[in-house]
Amino acid sequence: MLDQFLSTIADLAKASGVAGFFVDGGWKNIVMILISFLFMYLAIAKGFEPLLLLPISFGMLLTNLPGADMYHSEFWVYQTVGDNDHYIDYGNILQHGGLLDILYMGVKLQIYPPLIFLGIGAMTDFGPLIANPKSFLLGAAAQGGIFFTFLGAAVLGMSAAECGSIAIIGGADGPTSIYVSSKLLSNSDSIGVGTIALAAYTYMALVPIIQPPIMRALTTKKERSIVMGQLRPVSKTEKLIFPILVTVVIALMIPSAAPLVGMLMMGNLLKESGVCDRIAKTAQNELMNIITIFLGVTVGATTTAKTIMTLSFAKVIILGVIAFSIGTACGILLGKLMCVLTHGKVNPLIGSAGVSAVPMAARVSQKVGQEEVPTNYLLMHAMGPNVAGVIGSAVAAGVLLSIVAH
Amino acid sequence: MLDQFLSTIADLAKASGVAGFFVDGGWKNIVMILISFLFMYLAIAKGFEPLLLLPISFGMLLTNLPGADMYHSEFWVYQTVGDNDHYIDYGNILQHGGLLDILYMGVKLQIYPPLIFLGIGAMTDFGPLIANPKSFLLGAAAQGGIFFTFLGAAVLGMSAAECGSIAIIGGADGPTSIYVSSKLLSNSDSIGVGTIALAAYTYMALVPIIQPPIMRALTTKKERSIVMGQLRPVSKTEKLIFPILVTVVIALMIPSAAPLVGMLMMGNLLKESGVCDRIAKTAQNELMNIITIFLGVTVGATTTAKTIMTLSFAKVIILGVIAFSIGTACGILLGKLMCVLTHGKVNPLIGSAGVSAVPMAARVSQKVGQEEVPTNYLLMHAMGPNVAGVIGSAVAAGVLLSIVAH
Amino acid sequence: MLDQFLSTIADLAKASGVAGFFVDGGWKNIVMILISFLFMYLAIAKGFEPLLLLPISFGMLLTNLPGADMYHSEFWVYQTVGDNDHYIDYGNILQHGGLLDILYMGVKLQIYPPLIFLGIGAMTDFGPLIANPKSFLLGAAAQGGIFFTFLGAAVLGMSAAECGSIAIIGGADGPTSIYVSSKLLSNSDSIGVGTIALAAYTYMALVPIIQPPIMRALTTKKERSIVMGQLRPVSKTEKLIFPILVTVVIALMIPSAAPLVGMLMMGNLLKESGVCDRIAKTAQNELMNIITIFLGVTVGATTTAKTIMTLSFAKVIILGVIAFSIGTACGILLGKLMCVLTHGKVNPLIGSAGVSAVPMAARVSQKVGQEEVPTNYLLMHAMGPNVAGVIGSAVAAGVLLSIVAH
Amino acid sequence: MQDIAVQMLASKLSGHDYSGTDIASVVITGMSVVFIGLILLVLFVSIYGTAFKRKNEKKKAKLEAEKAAAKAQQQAAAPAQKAESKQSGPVIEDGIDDEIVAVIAAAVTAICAKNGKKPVIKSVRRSVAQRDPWAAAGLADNTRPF
Amino acid sequence: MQDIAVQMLASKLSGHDYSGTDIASVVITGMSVVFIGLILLVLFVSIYGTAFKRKNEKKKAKLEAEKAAAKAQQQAAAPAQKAESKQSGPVIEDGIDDEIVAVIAAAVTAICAKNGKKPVIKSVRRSVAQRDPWAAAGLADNTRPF
Amino acid sequence: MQDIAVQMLASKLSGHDYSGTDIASVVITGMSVVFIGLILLVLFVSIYGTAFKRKNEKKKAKLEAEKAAAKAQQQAAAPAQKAESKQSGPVIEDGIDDEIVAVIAAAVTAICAKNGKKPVIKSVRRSVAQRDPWAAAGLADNTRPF
Ligand code: NA
Ligand code: NA
Ligand code: NA
Repeated sequence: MLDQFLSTIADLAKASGVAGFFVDGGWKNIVMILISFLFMYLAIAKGFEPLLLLPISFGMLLTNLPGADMYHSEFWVYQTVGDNDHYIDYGNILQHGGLLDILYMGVKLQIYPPLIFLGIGAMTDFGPLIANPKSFLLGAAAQGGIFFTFLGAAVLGMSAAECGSIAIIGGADGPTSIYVSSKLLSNSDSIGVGTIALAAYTYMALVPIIQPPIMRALTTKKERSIVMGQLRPVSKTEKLIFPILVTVVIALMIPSAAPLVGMLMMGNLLKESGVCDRIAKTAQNELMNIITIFLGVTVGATTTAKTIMTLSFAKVIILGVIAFSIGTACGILLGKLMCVLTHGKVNPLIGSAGVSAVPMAARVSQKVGQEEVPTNYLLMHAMGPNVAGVIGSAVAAGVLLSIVAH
Repeated sequence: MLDQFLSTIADLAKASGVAGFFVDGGWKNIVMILISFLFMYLAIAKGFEPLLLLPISFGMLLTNLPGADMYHSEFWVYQTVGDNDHYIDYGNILQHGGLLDILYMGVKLQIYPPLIFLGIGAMTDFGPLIANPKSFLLGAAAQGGIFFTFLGAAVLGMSAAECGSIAIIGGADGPTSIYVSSKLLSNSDSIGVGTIALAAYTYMALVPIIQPPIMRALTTKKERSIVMGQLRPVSKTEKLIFPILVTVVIALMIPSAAPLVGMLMMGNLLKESGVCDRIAKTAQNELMNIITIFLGVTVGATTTAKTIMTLSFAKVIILGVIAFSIGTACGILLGKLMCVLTHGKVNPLIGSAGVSAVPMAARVSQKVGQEEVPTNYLLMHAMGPNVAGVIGSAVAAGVLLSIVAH
Repeated sequence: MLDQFLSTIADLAKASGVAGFFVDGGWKNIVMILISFLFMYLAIAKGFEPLLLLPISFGMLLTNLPGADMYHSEFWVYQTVGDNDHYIDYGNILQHGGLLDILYMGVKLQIYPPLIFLGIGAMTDFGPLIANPKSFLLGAAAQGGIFFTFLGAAVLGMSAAECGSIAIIGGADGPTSIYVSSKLLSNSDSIGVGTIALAAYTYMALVPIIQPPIMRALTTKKERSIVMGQLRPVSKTEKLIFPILVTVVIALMIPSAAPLVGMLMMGNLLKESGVCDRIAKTAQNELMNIITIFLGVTVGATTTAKTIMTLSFAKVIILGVIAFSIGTACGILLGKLMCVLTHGKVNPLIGSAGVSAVPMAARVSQKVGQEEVPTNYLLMHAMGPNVAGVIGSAVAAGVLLSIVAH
Repeated sequence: MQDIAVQMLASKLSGHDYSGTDIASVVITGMSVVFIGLILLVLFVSIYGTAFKRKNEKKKAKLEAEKAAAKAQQQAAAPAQKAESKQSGPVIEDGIDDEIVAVIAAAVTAICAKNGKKPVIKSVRRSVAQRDPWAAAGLADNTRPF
Repeated sequence: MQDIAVQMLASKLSGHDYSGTDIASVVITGMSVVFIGLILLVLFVSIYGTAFKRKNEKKKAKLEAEKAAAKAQQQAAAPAQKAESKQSGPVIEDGIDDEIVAVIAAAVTAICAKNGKKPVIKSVRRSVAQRDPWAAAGLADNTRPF
Repeated sequence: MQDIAVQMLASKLSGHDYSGTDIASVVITGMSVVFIGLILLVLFVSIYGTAFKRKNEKKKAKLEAEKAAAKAQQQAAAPAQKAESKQSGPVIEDGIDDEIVAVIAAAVTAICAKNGKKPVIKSVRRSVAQRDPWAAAGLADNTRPF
C-alpha cells in the first residue's frame, strides 16, 4: 500500500513541469527564468522602462516554464509554398496556439507597433522640431549607429535578417525595433524578437549612463557651455501641416516606413486638430496601454531558452551597446559641425538626443549642458533632434526592411 | 565618378513612390491626395464631423500614396467556390495584407458598426420617443429618402449593390451606411465603402444647410409657429422595457437588422439598467473611440483613386444630396399630415429630424422653429423622431440587405 | 386587388421570424426568451451579478430570436481530420459567421477569461493571504465541491466533458467556469458554455442565501464566536514576490492552469510594482470592461433553445447548487479542523470563503460571525481563503482540463 | 416577415437584369416594411406607455403630497439651525453656514474670471470613498462579478 | 506532476466508457493535486513570510522611534507657528492655520449636507502638474518607454 | 526612391552570401537615403516655417499692441473694483477679492504640507456642464458623428 503510494508520487514528480528542467537543455530554462527575475528587478527597483520591461520579463518567465505551452516558437516558422511564397500558418495557430501565440499574432501581423506609434504621435509635440527644422539633420546623423552596427553584425558572421534586427537597436526606439525584427526574424534565426526588444529597452533605460561619457569625450568645455536662446513660438497651422507633410514626403521616399510614420503622424494630427480630443486621448491612453500589455508579454514570450542561450545573444548585447554609442557619437559630431557652421550658435550636446529614446536622451543633453552652465536650458532645443530621431529611426527601419527582404 | 553618382540618383528617383504618380493613371492619385486635404480642411477648420472625417481623410491620404501598400483593394474581391459560395480570402490577407487591410477586416466582418451602435445606444436617451411614440412614424417616413434614391440610382443604370449602397446614404447614419455598403460592395463595383462613408458624413455635416430651405418651402408660417407643450416624464421601468421590446419586434420582423438594432438596444439597456455603469461607460467611450479610429482610417483607405475617380462618384454625390432632401421632405410631409390629424398640435418641423443625423437634425428643427416663435422649444419633441430615425435607418438597412443579396 | 394584398400580407407573416416560433420545436425559443427576461429581471432588479448576467441574458435573447442569425451553434462543431486532430473551422466562421460568432472566437480561443483574470489580478490585494498563508488550505478544501460534483454528474450518466464543465461551477468563479467549459464542450454535448456560465453566476449571486444555513449547521455557537486578532502588515517586497512565486509553483505543477494563474499574477505584479500604474489601471478597467461585454453577450448566445431545453439543464441546476454546498461544507470542515489544531484561534466560518465568489463569500463569513459577536471583524481573515479560492479554482480547472481531454 | 415577398425581387436584383417594376416593388415593399415595423412599435410602446402613465400619475400625486409636508417641516426647522451655526462659527458639521459656500464659490469665480468666463456651481459630488480600514473589501467589490 | 497519473484516467474518460473506479480516481487525484499545490504555496509563502516578518519588525521599531522623536519636535514648534500665521492673516504657505482647513471642509459639508449624506475628508491629493513652461518634456515623459 | 539601388543588394543579402562591398553599400545607401529624406523635410519645413514666421510676427505685433492697451485700461479699473469687493464682503461674482483665493490656496497647502510637498495652483478648470434641462441634447451631442 505504502509502496504503491510512493511509486505514484514518484511518477507524478517525473511527469511534472519540474521534470522539464532535467531533460536535455532543460537547465537553460532555469537560467532564463533567473534572467527574467533580473529584468523584473531592474524594471521595478531600478525603474528600467518598467511599462515594457515588466510585461516582457513576465512573458519571459511564462514561456520558460516547461509544459505551460502558452507560446510555441515552432508555430512561427515560415512555410514555403511553391517557388517563393512563404507564410506563417495562422490556421494552425488558431487551432493549437496558446494564449500568447494568439496575442503574438498582433506583433507578427505588424499591428501593435504602428498602433503604439499612433498613441505616441498623439502625445508628441513637434513644436521644437518645427521651430528649428535643422534638428532633423541631427536626428538623421544619430541613425549612423544603425548602419554601422549592421556592418559590425555582418563582420561577426550573422545572417542579413539578424544584422538588420540587431542594427535597429541603435535606433533607440522600442516599437520600431519590434516592428523590424518581427518582420525579419523567424524561428530559424539564432535570435528572436524578444532578444532585440530586451536589448533595446535595456539600453534605452541606460541612456543616462551610456551617453554622458561619450558626449564629454567628443566635445570641448567651450562647446558644452554654449547657451542657446529661446525657440520661436509655432503656430497651430504649422503644427497641422507638419504631420501631413512628413507623411507625404517619407511615404513617397521610403514606402516601407509608411505604416510607422503614417500612424505616428495620424496620431499627431488627431491631437493637433483640437477637434478629435476624445479619440486622440483614447489613442494615447487606453488603446496604447492595452497594446503595451499585449506587446510586452508576447514579445517576452519569444525569449525561449533555445533562442536566448546562444552565442548570438552575447553578440546582441555587445553590438547593441556599440550601436547606441555610435549613434550618440554621430549625433554629437554633426552637432559639432553645425556649431562651426553657425559660428557657435548650436550647442553640440543636443546632437546626442537624435538617437530618440524620447525624452530621456533630451534630458541627458540638458543635464550635461547644465554641468557647465547651470542656467542653460537645452531641453527644448534637444527635443527637436529627439523627436526627429523617432522619425529618423522609422525611416531607417523602412530602409532596412527594403534591403533585407526575408 | 560624378557620372555614376548622377545615374544612381536618377535610378532612385525613377523607383520612388513619386514615380508612381507618373505611371498610367498615376495623376489620379494626386487628385485623390488633394481631395483628402480638402476633407481634412473641412473636418478641422469647418468642423465637418471631425471624429470620423479626419481619420477617413487620413486613410484616404495613406491609401493613395503610391507604394505605401498599407491597403490592397485587390485582396477584397469575392472569390467564387463551387456553385454559389463566394468568400473573401482572409488567409491571404493575414499573410500579405498591410496594416489597413488587417484593420479593415473589422469592417468587412461587420463588427465595427454594430459595436459603435452599442456605444451610441449607451449614450442615447429614448425618453422623448417613449413619451411620444408617434414619433416613430416620422422616423419611418424620413426613410423615404432611402428608397426613392434606390429608384434614382437604378434609373442611372447602377448595379443593385451600388443602388443599395447609395440609397442608404439617405439614412443619414454613418455606421449604418458603412454596414450596408461593406456588405454589398466588393472590389468589382465602381464605388467603394469609403465613397459612401465620405458622402454620408459630409452630408450629415451639411444638415444645417440642406434641411432649412426644404423645411421652409414645405410648411406654412402658421404651421412653423405651433408651440408644443412639455413631454410627460418617462419612468425607469418604461425605459428598461423599451430596448427589449424594440429588439424583439424588429429582429423578428427584419432579421437582417438584428445586429445593428440589437447592439443599439443592448447598449441602451446597459445604460438604463443603472447597475452596469462601468461597462456602459466603456462601451460609449473607450471602446467606441478605438473602433472609431479603426473604422475611420480603414474606410478612408478604401477610397483608392481607381474607386473614386469614376463617373459613379459624381452619381454618389448627386444622389446623396437628393436622398437627404427627399428624406427631409418625407418627414416634413408626414409631420404636416400629423398636424392636420391632431388639429394643429404637432409642429411639422419636427418631421425633418426623422432622418437621424442625431442630434444635428433635431437642432435644426429647434432653430427653424425659433425663427418664428423665439420661445418655442421643439428640441425635445424633435429628439423623438431623431432617435426613431436611427432605428428606422437600421430597419431600412435590414430590408436593403434582404433584397439585394450579393 | 384586395385579394392579392391580403395574400401578400399572409406570405409575409408566414416568412417572418415570428413564423420561426411555430416550426417544430419553435416554442422552445419562446421559453428561452422568457427565461432571458427572467435573468434580465434578476440582474437589474435583484442585483444578481449584473455586469455579466445582463450581457449574458441579452445574448440569450438575441440568439433565440428566430432568423436573427447572429450566432450559429452549428459552426462550433469540432471537425475531425485524419486520426486524432480535431478543430474548429475558423475560416468558415470568418466567411459566414454572424457578429456573435466572430466575437465568440475570443471565448473559444481561450483569450477572454485569462484577460479578465489579468484585470482581477490588478485589483486584488493578496495581503491577507500572505499574512496568513494557511488560508491556502481553506482555498484548497473548498474545491472539494468541484470534484464531488464531478462524481455526481458521472453518476447521472453525463459525458466526461459535461461532468468537468458542471463540476467547475463549484469553483464559484465565472471566468474559470467559462474557460473550462468552452475548452471541453462542443456542439455535440447536451449542454453549452452559456448554461454553465448562467448557473455559475446565478449561484455566485445566491451565495448569501446558500451559504449561511450550511455554515450554521456545521459549526457550534462557540466556534462561531471565536474572535480573531489583527493580521500582520505585509511589506511591499513580499507582495512583489508572491505573484512570481505562485506563477512558478502552479505553472510547474499544473501546466494547464498556467494561462489563468499566470495572467492573474501578472496583473497583480503590474499593480504591486507601483511603476506600471497606467497599464495596471487599463487592465482592470477598460480592457476588462470591453472583454466583459464581449464575453457576456457571446456566452449568452450559446444558450440556444436546443442546448438549454434538455434534461441536462435540470441536472446542471441541481448539480450546481450541490457543488456550491459541498464546497462550502468542505471549507467549513477544514476550518473546524484548523480550529482544533490551533486550539481555537481560527474561526471556522472563514472556511466557507474558500469557494471564491470574491468578495461576497468573505462578507458572508463576516456577517454570520457578527451574528454571534457583533464586534468580531472576520472580513480580512476571510479574504485570505477567498482569494486563495480563486487560485484553487484555477488549479482545479487545470487538473480537470488535464484529465478530461476532449 | 419580408422574406418571401422580397425573395423574388432578390433573385432578379442580384444580377443587373431588373426591370422598372422590380425597382418600384423595392420602393413599395421597403417603405411598407419599415412603416409596418415602426407602426408595431408605436402600438406596443403606446400600450405599455399608457399603463405606466396612469401608474406614474398616482405615484406622483402621492409623492408631491409628501414633499409639501416635508417642505413645511423643513422651513420651520431651518431658521433655528442657521442661528445655531452662526453662533458657533464655522465647524465641520452638516448645518454649516451657507455663507462659507459663498466664499468658496467666490474664490473659484475670482480665479476663473481671469479666463473671462463666468462659472456656475453645477454640482457638488461626494468624493468616492477610497481605501478605508477595510479597504481590500471595497476594492475587491469590483471583482465581485468574476 | 499530475500528468502520468492522470493519463490513464484521461484515456478512459475521453470516451463515455469510464467505470466507477475511474471517477473515484478523478476525485482523489484531483483533490490531492490541488492540496499538494496549495500546500507547497503555504510552505514557500510561510518561509519567506517569516523572513520578512522579522525584517519588518526591526524596521518598524526603528521607524517608530524616529516618529516619536519627530512628533515631540513638531509639537514644540507648532504653537509658535500657529501664532505667527494668525497674526499675518491667511497666506499661501506651508504652516497655514488648520482652522482654514476646517472652513473649507465645513463649506464642502454645507453643500453636501443637502444630499443628506455626511462626507468625510478621505484624502487630499496633490494635483498633477500640467503644462508648465517645459511642458513638452513633461508630456513626452509618457512616451519614455516606447 | 531607394528601390532600384537596393534591389541588387537585396537579392544578395537575402541569402547568406553577401560580400564586404555589399555591406559597405548598405551602410552608404542607408545613411544616404535617411539623410536625403530628412534633408527634404528640413527644406519643406523651413520653407513653410519662414512663411508662417513672418505672418505670425505681424499678428503678434498687432496682438501685443492690443494687449498693452487692454492692460492699461485694466490697471485703471482694478483698484476701484477691489475696494468695492472689500466693502461688500465676499460675494459670488467675477470681481471677487484675490485674498479669498489666497485663503483657499492656503488651506489646500496646509493639508498638502503633511506630505511634505509644496503644491502650486496650476490651473483652474471650468467644470463640464452636466445634464441641464435640455440634457438629452447635450448628451446626444456625443453621438453627432455617427
Ligand atoms: Na532613433
Ligand atoms: Na435615419
Ligand atoms: Na473557487
